[in-house]
Amino acid sequence: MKQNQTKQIVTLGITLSLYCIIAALALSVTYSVTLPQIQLQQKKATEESMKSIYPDAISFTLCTDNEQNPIFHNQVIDNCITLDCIYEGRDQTNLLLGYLVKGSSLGYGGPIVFIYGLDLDDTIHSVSIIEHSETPGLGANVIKDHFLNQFKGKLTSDAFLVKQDITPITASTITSKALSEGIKKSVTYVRENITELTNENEN
Amino acid sequence: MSNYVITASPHIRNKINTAFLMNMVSISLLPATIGGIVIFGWTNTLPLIALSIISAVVSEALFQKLLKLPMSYLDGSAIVTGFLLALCCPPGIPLWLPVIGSFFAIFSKQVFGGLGHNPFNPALIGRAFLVLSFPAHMTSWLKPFDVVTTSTPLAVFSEKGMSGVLGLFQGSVSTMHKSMFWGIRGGCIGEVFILGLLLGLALLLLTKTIQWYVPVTYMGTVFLVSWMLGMDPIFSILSGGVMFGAFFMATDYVTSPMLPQSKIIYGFGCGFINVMIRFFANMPEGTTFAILLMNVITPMLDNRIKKPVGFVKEKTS
Amino acid sequence: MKIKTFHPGGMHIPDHKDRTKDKPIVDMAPGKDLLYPLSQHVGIPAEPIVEAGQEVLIGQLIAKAQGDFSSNIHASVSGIVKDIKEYPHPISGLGTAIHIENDFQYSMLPSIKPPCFESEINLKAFVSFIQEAGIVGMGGATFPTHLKLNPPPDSSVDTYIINGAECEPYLTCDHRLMLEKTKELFDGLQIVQSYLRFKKVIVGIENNKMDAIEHLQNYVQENPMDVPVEIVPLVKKYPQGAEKNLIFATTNRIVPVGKLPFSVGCIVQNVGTLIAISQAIREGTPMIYRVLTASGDCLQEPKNIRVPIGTLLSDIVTFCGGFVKDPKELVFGGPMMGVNQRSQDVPVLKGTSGIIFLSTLEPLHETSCIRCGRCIENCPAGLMPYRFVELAKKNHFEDANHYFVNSCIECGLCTYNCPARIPILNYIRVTKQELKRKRSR
Amino acid sequence: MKTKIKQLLTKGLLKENPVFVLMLGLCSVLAVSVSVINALGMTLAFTFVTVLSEVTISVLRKWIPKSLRIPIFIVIIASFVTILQFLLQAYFPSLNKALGIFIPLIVVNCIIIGRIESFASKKPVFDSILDGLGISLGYGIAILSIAIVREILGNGTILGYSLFGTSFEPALMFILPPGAFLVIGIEIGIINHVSKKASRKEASK
Repeated sequence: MKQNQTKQIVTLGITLSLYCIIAALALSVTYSVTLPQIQLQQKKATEESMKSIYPDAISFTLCTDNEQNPIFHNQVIDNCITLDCIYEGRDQTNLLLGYLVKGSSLGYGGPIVFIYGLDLDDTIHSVSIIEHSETPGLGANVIKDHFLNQFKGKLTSDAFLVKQDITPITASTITSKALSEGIKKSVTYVRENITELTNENEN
Repeated sequence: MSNYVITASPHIRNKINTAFLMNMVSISLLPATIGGIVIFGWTNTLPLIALSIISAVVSEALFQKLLKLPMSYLDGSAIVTGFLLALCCPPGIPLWLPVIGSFFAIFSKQVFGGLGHNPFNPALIGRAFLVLSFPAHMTSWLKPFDVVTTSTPLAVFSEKGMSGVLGLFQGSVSTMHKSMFWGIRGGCIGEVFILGLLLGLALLLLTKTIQWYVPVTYMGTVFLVSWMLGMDPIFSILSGGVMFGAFFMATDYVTSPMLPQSKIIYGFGCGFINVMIRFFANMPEGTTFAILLMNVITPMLDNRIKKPVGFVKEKTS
Repeated sequence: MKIKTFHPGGMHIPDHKDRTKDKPIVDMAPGKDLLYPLSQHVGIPAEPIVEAGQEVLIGQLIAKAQGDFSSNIHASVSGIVKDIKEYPHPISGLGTAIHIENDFQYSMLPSIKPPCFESEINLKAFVSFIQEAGIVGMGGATFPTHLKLNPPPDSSVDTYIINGAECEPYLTCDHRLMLEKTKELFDGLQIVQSYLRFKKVIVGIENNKMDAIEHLQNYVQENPMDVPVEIVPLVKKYPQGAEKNLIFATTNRIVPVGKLPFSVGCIVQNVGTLIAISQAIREGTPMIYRVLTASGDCLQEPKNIRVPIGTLLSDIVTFCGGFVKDPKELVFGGPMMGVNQRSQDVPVLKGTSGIIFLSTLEPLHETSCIRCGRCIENCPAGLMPYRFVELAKKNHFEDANHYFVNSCIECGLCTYNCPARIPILNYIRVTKQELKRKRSR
Repeated sequence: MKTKIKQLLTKGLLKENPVFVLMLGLCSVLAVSVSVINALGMTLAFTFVTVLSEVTISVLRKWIPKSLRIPIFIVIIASFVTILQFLLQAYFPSLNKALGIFIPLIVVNCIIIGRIESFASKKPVFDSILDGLGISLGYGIAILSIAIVREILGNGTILGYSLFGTSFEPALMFILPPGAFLVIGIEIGIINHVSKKASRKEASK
């Protein structure tokens, strides 16, 4: 009797393992097939938004420090604001057009991942939203041009305060605040710590 | 010999009927309404109120016809719904808003079976619908005696705190209290003229249309809780629609409890949630949702057994 | 002085007592036909002991009580028994009644004389005499009086409450009795007191009868009794005269649910009953007359009348000068708790305190409950009347027990006040009947 | 045979509609029905997973021990969902973004496991394909009918094209969660009303 039971358990275990192994195999095959494509898509998405900021640029390189690690990577500035990385945008003549700052800020429905261009003369070039999960119809209007265009040409020393120099999205103060604060704080942080970077570039 | 009509006792009835009670609420709203009309100008308010009432009555008749219910659209309840909805809208909003709001309010009532069966206060449902659907319109306020938009003291409070509010009133607390009492501030049509609201409450209490429990516990809780949270308690009972809600919305018969003890719990709950929304949520005003939330648990509050006079607890052996 | 009343609930109803409150009681002669239904009281109907064609005299026993919980019926005129068959009954609709044709001689039964008790005080003999005389409560509930005056041995009754509240609108007969028959009233009290030895006597009167309160207070001062008699003015608030409410208002004692007033040491009796006791003991007349108020907005001359029991309503209408308006409703008793009559061919019973002719019909159109809470606010029994409507509509009669449906005293205030015009009391009655039917099965 | 096919394909429309009648998988329906395009994408994803899982399990049904059936069902469904997610990420990134968290949630969508448990694990392959298609059709129609109402009323557009011009102000509530509940409630009410009327008519015949 007991032996029988043990046998049954072993049989069941083997069956389940078999199913799992087959499933795992199928998954790994799909994964390996699709992985390059997925990476390509993600890169394309970032690149597209970078391109939309600096249409003249042809190369975007990740800024790294001396040990070849990306600088400011996952740098937490505030509880809800994180810097992701910084790219340099250069045109055909290898001329530095500006920096592209990628970061995220916690909005109403989750992190808003943004990227913006920082011109060499300390003005915001333009802002683009890569990812967000704001309320459709309200906070989701954060991707609309009439809101984002307000940041164009702003000096890093400007206030970036909602209802003062930034007109918020209607009935979505949190989203508007999140983005403007995210830009302000990240740009301030970058300005304070970028000296080495600019030096490096001048060299 | 002649045959007389046979009915069961009692053979006389009180003259007060549903229509009387509903009309009493409408009449009690008049002082605050007149205040609002004077403060915001009649062009910004009167057409809005009229359209809201007409649309409520028409929608009620429409639904009753459609659902083959007894036609009672003139019993005053639809008028009250439309009236209340108009009074908790900002002045000067596009006129199609109250029409849609009233329609939706009546819809929310009829879909549950009409007057007496609706779990939520129809006027508040109408307002909630408008606030959720057209937030831009429902949060743009008119300056008193002017056509310039402004923000309500509460919105200023949630943005900049008390100092910002005082800035609106030349930095003096007493000026603030005074002008808020007389309604010289941004806000909904019906909620700004505090004296009118108090007159309305007095009328409702004197005619025994409502009992004191809900308004008193509601206002008392708002006063106490905001005081404990370090907010100027007088500011917090004068601002926003708390008084309007406590006097006219939370006391709605159908959606509030019937027993005195339950009424007290209900009033406390409304006040508490209201202050919590004001303080901790991303919303300057919380009256609408505080009352709607308490509406949800009204059946639960009423689900108790009142002990009769001379009740003796049976010994459990 | 703070005027006493009961809690919770109750409310003042426009009382319309001005029509008759200053009109002295007048005697009225009966018409040709008189009807004596066998069931005029709470309890088992009496059994007829006369036959058709037999001659009867005033005061003659014509139907005998069946056991203790029943009451004798006497002829109130002299004449011939025409027949004994089903006649319209004011309360139950149809019931066996003895039909006597008046011979207009009004000859008394010669044997009627004051009772002669033995010298020692014998409660048993007194109570059985009251039973013989067929006396029942005159307030309307018609509880046999001999049962009330015979408290169970284990109860300690110390307070006697005389009910002069008369809270029903229109009715003024008790009011007039207190003013005009003060002597008989206190004589009756004296008689009862001599047998039952109360520690305290309270007369509860609503303060819309100030003249009666003052009159009785003066009388008590002038004719002191061997027991303290207190005349208590009560707030005019319906149903002040309901037994349990009156006990609470005057003594602050609460009768437990399902118990009789004995359990808190009280006996409550109507003023009319005391006067009837006095008449029975002093003159020997059994219960053959009663005082009632004929009123309402239809009668030419509203009156307080003393009529022989069994008189038909049509005779009373003629006596009051007919109608000024066509009556739509004819109410037997007060308008709050009384019973509608289909026609005027019904007789006055022992418990008929009034006949009201109303020209307006109350709306019967029921709308949906708006949960205003007025029924709860005004319920003198502290119940939640709207719940009974909800439960009855769903046929959940059993659940009504959890809400103490049997505590309802059927005062009718919930229905009176309901703004949605829901006949709440009807639903409660149906529930009670359903529960009774289920229990008996 | 033909009637059987027809019956299997159409039962999901009304009689056994997973959303309106069985009230299964409401979570994803409420969340995804903000726009018609999302609803379409979700329907396709759902169809993909349902049909493939039903077929696989129908094929394997003789080799699935009774006591292990639920874990095995879940493993199979989860595999298909993950495969689907990889494919979407690789080839339809925008749809992947729109459907977001709701793709992984298909795993625990009770419609699929319900159909597998009650149908595919007992019936032959061909029937299972038809059942999967029929149920997906019902799901799709339900979610689309909700999405159309919500997108028109809440955004003034249909498939992204503006319907009423710029002067129209959409009622945002319909895009928010309360609007989803409202629309689904009203649609269920209408369907119940209509089907009750129909059955009454049938009974009176």
